[in-house]
Amino acid sequence: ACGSQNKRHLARSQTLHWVESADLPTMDPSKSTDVVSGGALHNVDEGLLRIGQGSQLRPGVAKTYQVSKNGKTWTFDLRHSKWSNGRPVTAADFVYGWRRTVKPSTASQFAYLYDHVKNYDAIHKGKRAPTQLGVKAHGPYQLVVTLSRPQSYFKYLVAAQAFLPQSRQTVERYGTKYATNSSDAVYNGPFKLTGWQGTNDNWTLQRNRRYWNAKQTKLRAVKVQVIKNQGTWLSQYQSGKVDELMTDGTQYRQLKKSPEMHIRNSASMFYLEFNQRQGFFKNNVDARKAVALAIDQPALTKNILADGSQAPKGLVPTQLAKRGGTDFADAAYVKSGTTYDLQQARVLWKKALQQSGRSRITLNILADDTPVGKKTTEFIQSQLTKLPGLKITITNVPFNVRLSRSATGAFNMVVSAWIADFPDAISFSSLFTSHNAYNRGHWQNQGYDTDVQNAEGKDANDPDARWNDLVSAEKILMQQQGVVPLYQRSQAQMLKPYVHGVQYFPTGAQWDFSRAYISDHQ
Amino acid sequence: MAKYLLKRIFYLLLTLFIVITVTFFLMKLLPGTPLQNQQKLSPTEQHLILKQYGLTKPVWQQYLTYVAGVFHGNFGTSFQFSDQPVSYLISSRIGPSLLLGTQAMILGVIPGILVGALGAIKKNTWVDTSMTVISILGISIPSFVLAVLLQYFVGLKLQWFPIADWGGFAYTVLPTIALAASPFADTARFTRTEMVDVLNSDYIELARAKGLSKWGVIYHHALRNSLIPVVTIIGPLAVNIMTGSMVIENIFSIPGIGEQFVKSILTNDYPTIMAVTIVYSVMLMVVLLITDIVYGIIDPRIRISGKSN
Amino acid sequence: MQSKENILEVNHLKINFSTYAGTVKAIRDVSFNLKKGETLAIVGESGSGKTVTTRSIMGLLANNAVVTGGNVLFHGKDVLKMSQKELEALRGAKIAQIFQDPMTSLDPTMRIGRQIAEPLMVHQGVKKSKAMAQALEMMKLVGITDAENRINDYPHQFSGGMRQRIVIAIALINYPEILIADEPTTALDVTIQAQILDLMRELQDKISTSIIFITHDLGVVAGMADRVAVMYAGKIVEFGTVDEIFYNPKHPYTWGLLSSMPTLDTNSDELPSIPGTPPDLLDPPKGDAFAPRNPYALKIDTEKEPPFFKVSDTHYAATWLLHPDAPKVTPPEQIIERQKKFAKMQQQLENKKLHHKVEETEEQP
Amino acid sequence: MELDNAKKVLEVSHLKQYFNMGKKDEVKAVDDISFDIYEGETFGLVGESGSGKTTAGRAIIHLYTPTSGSIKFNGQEIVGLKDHKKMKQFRRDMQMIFQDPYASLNPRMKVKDIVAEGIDINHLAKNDADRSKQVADLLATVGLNRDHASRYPHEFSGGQRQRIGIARALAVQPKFIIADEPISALDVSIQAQVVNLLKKLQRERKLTFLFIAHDLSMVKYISDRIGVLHYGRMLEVGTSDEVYNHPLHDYTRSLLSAVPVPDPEYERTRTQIKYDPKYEDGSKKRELVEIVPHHFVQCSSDEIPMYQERAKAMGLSVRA
Amino acid sequence: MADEVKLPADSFEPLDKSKHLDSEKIAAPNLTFTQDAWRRLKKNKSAIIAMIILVIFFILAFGSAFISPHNPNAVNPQFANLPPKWPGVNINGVNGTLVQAGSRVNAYQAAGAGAGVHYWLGTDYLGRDMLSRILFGTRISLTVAVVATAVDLLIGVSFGLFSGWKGGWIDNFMQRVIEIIMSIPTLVVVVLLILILKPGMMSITLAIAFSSWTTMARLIRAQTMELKEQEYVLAAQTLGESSIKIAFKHLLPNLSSIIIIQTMFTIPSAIFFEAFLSFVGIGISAPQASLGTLLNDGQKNFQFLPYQMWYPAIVLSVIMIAFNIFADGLRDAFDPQTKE
Ligand SMILES: Nc1ncnc2c1ncn2[C@@H]1O[C@H](COP(=O)(O)OP(=O)(O)OP(=O)(O)O)[C@@H](O)[C@H]1O
Ligand SMILES: Nc1ncnc2c1ncn2[C@@H]1O[C@H](COP(=O)(O)OP(=O)(O)OP(=O)(O)O)[C@@H](O)[C@H]1O
Ligand SMILES: [Mg+2]
Ligand SMILES: [Mg+2]
Repeated sequence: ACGSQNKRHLARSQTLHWVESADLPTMDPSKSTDVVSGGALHNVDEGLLRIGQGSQLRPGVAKTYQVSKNGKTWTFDLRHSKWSNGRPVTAADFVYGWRRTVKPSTASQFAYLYDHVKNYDAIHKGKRAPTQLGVKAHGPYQLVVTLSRPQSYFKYLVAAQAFLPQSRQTVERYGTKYATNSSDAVYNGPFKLTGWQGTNDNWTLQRNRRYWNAKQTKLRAVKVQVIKNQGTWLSQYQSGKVDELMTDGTQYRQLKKSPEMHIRNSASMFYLEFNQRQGFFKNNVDARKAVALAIDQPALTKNILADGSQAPKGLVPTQLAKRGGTDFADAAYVKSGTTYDLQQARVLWKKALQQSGRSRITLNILADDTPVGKKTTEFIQSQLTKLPGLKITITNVPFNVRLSRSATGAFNMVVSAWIADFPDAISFSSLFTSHNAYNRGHWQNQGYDTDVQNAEGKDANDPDARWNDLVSAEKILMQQQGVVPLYQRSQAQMLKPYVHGVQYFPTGAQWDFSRAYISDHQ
Repeated sequence: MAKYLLKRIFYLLLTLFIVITVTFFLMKLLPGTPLQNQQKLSPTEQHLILKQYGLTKPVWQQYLTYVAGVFHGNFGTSFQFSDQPVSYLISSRIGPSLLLGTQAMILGVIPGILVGALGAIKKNTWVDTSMTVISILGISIPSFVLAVLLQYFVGLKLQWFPIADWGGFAYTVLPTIALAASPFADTARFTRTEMVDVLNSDYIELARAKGLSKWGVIYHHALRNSLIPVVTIIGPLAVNIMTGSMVIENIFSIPGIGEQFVKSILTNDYPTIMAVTIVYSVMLMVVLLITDIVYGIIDPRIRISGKSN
Repeated sequence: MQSKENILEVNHLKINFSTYAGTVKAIRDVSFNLKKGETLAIVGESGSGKTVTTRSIMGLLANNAVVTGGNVLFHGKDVLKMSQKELEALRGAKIAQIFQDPMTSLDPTMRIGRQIAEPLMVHQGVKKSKAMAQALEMMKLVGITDAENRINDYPHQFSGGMRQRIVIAIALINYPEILIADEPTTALDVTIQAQILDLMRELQDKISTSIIFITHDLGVVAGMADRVAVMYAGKIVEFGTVDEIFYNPKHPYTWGLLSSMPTLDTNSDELPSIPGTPPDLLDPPKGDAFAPRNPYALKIDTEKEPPFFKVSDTHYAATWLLHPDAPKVTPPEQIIERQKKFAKMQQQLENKKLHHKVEETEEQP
Repeated sequence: MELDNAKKVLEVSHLKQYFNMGKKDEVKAVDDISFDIYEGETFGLVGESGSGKTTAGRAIIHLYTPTSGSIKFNGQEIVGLKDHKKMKQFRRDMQMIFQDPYASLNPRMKVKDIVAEGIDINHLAKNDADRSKQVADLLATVGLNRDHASRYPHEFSGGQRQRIGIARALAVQPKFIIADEPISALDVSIQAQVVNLLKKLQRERKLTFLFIAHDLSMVKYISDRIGVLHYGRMLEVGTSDEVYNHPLHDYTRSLLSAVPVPDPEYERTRTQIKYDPKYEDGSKKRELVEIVPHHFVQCSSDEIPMYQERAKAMGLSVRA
Repeated sequence: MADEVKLPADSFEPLDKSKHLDSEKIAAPNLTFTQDAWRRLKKNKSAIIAMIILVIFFILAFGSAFISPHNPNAVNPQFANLPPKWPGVNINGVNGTLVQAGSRVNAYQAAGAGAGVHYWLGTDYLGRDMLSRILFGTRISLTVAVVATAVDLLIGVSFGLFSGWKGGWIDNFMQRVIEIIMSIPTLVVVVLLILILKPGMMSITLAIAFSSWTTMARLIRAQTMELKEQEYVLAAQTLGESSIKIAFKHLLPNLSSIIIIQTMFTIPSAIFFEAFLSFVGIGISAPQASLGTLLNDGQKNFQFLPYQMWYPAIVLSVIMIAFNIFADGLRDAFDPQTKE
């Protein structure tokens, strides 16, 4: 129903009641790391470009842009637009915002997205001043970005929160209070934030009349409310207090036939990493393969999670990248990487045990302590227990504990997840190069490293070669079973039939309300 | 009395100091930092972030800073809400919790007393039995189960009160009921026991011998005497309510401090955990102190000597 | 004697308590009467039914009590059949009570002035200020020094003796016709006991109330009572005037009681004692309940309960020893002494009678 | 008894027992008392409630550590006694009988174990059979039979329980027994049983008694000598006949005049003597002074003549 | 008044002394204190019913280790979230049907379960048998509670006993310690402990024990203070009994009723606390289940799969009620003051 062309009568009240399941921690674009603030920022601010339905890019503050031949110089022409306080949005705001983000003292946790921008590494390491960042304002309405290496997907990055413009005047005026509540900030997007005192659990996205395209915004307000209990959310949805519901597995089963149900495929992948720094899985491809074959991904997604999530084809999710009508996941599909074959798994496992010279082993799976995390581990535990001589224990911990344990290698197997920062396979492929910090298992493969290196370097400006590099890398990863993809996350969303035009996109910040409206339903 | 009060406040501060010290060092034992994405941060940046949170100094220095801060109402910065002082987080969220707690206390204690007293007066009749059953049910059903039932039947099916969220008084009704169940049951049971004892005492006998009517005896003599000890369980009840409120706030989407505590536990947000711990301890200690003082005021036997035990 | 009316008559009272263990036959046929202005003492050991008897007079029996027979007539009206309302009007107004333990019988949370004034306010609808004034009077009357300042104190601020005075003040504030004193001095020291007893005698003279005085201290009885009823195992076994009981006891139990108490002059090597323990009222023995402990027991004692035998107009005892067919027994030495004294007293009395023709009414012992 | 030649078993001098020392609620429960007890006698201690009788008894048997003073038992100083062996012997030689027959027996122990407690502690039984025999003998001594040994205390009446308590004390063959109001909680009809038993035991076993009571007639009956305690001080000490028939101290007189006697005629004429505690007001230093031979009164030096006058008035021969 | 009836001739013979003077004889049967309490307890019908229920639960929960209908941890993805089905009974609620999107469907058919497949209390989100899980969860909950209570007993009793017996400044100090511990909200203590000890049975058990021992210690101390003034304790002292022996011979047996009663109250609150921790997300970790985790899982889907909350809730509540009633009964039974 969303994005439907057929315009219905508008309802008198254009207020959308939205729900978040976590608090809004900050509105500072340099500091936002979570989906809630990402979503809010995406709607109240606007970068050079906007990302929309189907990961399509739309013009944002930039009317147009040009990329130099070598792919290293990007020139953006900005439109005349205003901040919500009436001041103009200029190229200087971008320069200021970007420098602020990369400045080590800001300690932005997403500054790494700037890694292709000139001088980022030096600034990041504190060796150069942030003013040396490869971004310049040519007059108030032209922005020139210099990259150190070509980056075909840079266009997607500039739509992310970390690249939003920031008004120096505002930032300096509010100091440490900047963006810690809705009034100590300034907005240039379709909405502006109101009613957020910094810690409360509801806030409103109010239509921003000063937005350059305010005519297009139909909603007067999006009232966002935090509901942390799934049952409560369902009741609130049923009683019409809120207009959307992200179902969990059980709710999805019950409601999947409803016309209000929408599946939101996100570009995220959950996968099992093996600790290959030392110990059992190091150089033991049979062991890794056995584990992969023993896990029945379709059963996991269909019967256990049952929330619309899909069985994976490989590490890179489907519908993230396409070339010539072929989905990357299909192009790089390796059957053995994700199928279920217990027979074969047992055979391989015995071999693996032999190789390591033992007859039985106890291994631990580390995962998040979320409901889905627990379900997943419980399921995998029950599946792997069928391998001879294997005992599985599980540890569910809070998110950041999981992260720090993963980083230090304190695990046997860990359920990790990655959501694409931008719609390109590289967002995933780069993860498992030998020295990537996210390669927690320290899986290493020469061929893989070379392929990814080529894609980022020598073939960066050659789309076909780059595509092939990445497909090849993915195949190596699956053949070697560097990781075991578990499921591709989807969310099943119930949306009231009178809500239209809410745009969803599978990467980064997920929702855009700028085109949404409420139809008459009384 | 003043001396007693001073002594109590001294103990309160001492306790608080111990609580702060113990929680502080316990927290230091735990993994977890404000870093959300440390893999992609350079060591400089990591250091900077840690520095912002004051985590780069030696532990004893951190401790001194923390203690000094606490006595100035500064609990550091939340890991979850960037740049948000924990003191603000707590002050902005304590309101709903206190309101709910107070309402639940009133709704639990007053009917609890009435029901308990009635049970004692009608001892060993069907009234007593049904009172006992109700109060035992009250302590036997977890508050979250009760909350879910209330939400479903009263909120969704009957639509008498809002299911969740925080607004006017109507929004507080269901959470208050869910929260009040266990203090209600506790008070009822406690009052009943006390009242039964009192009703068996010699002075009640004398009151009856004076010719007071049954209700006269209860009103003038039994009630007051059996209620005085009830004051002493207010402290434990307050604890019950604090505990319950975490769950209730989560289920009813109430922006309270208990819910925040749970969140901070699950996310290892140590500054918040510590601050809420301290706030809870202070609240409990103050409640205990007040009940002791009130007890002293309303019980003439204690009033004179000015000591509570 | 006949000229004085009975304000209270207890006739063949029988009270059981139903308990888990069975039926406790606490009162097994008790009869006595109370005349205006006199003091009747009820003595007997613990559990003999003294308290239950008085509670039945107040209509304050426990829930598990069952009156299986008899009546309690107050001015001819049966207290046991009264409605709650009537009983409430009676209690604290016509019949008042003093309890044994002064430490626990005052409401710890109510000022004593108010506690004393309460019966006034309840029964006579007196306004509070007036009632308090009267309470103050009463406090002075019972000998509380500095009453003006102490009227607003709480019970715990008083000593045991003072509290007992307060309890007495409460009982007397409505000038009751009957004052029931259930062991009012057992918890007190002898010196304070003496003061309280003096006070009671004094007050009785002033307001001429009748007193039922319960105790197990025969010394106290000797000083307080006009008439005495001796209870054993839920029955009255002997009653008579104080002189008759003390100087001419007929029941072996009374003998035992009297002779087992040393006086300041007792010098014998061994005290005569009553052997054994009191019977279990759950299952009272057949016949005379005292028989198992009675050195003078007869065969019939184990078969049949003894009826009352008349000793004099005012003196009755329930023992088979008084049956004409019974063998003559020698009572303990001390009793013989007492009886000698009694004979002497009788003698003196006779002599007096002969000398002055005293009117009968003055003869009240 | 010829007191001058009798052996002193217990010598208490300047015994003080304070509670909550240094606090607001300090109690001088026993405040400088001195007296001796001779072998084979019964020393009665009387006084009103709270006068410190129990405290004195417990201090003597070393349940409390005295604040100051000296307690000599058979010439052995007990206060501050560290010698384990001597202490053990002391614990055997001196025993106590308690006031409350309901509180003095452990409700969870069988009678035989209660009685045998002392036997076990001091290893007085050779074997189980010997232990059972000793218990049976002790029970027989106090008039109970061996069937009672396997019962629990709650099945007994007050008098029986008190006798079990006596049996327990006797088990270690003590020489000296402190009886703290052993009969005041008993029914009148039972009291005589216990008193007779105590007297019998004293005769048979040559025991010395410290008999504490507030029932003056009973104390008089059972004691050879009597001490009158008031506000933690000893006011008068003398043979019981002396103290009862010729009380010298006003307090003693008042106390005696208050005792009710089961004799109506006597009661009708009895008048109570009011007591004015001016002789204890603490303004002067008072000590026990022997006014009449073996009859002491607490007084200051300037009060001595007055008491001597009193004694003379009663026809007593005053000690020079 | 005199009797008119003719009496037998030998009526007035004096009674043989030896025959009637044996009044020291005790007629009542030999009852120990415990027997007496048990006798009183037996009279209290509801307490006995509660006790029987508890025994049944204990047997079921601990016996289920051997005779459980299914393996409580066996995952069966195909049969996830099946409602209860009783063979041969066709009543909504127990016939394997569910209301889905407004219409009643046969969930077993939909899941492709054969005719022989029936789960008495349905299955959970992983297709695990609810009945087995509830039995298993009850076992864990009871174990946590009982062990926690035992630990709490050990600390609480020894602390209270020592403090009360020693008195003086030692007692004063120990009381201050308790006061300080009591003014820290137990929940906070528990949470901190669990965070540090890592969630798991051990730490939950310890944490719960740690949170409740103060109550026990205070009760025991108060009672010890009272007992040590009891004359039988003084008697033991005058006989020269050592403190340790006095504690074991005289104090503990007389504290036993308080200890038992307090235990009976501590166990349910420990069960409750564990449930609460599970709700908050720091309870027993999978695949182990406790009543708390089952309830927490159940409450999320109460609307659609009410049975997943109802059954654990009923079991929990019944256990709680039974413990409470039983404890009340015990208290009355152990209290000799209780009016018969
Ligand atoms: N409510 C009751 N339920 C059961 N038995 C009772 C009740 N009240 C009294 N009794 C029994 O009735 C008998 C008489 O008791 P009562 O209190 O009259 O004795 P008493 O002579 O006053 O003794 P005391 O000198 O101890 O006060 C006792 O055996 C007692 O146990
Ligand atoms: N352990 C204690 N702590 C504080 N005060 C005490 C203690 N024991 C006794 N006292 C106080 O000491 C005083 C003397 O008490 P004690 O028990 O010796 O009196 P008593 O003569 O035995 O009285 P009674 O006749 O009531 O038994 C009383 O005022 C009492 O309150
Ligand atoms: Mg009585
Ligand atoms: Mg004493």
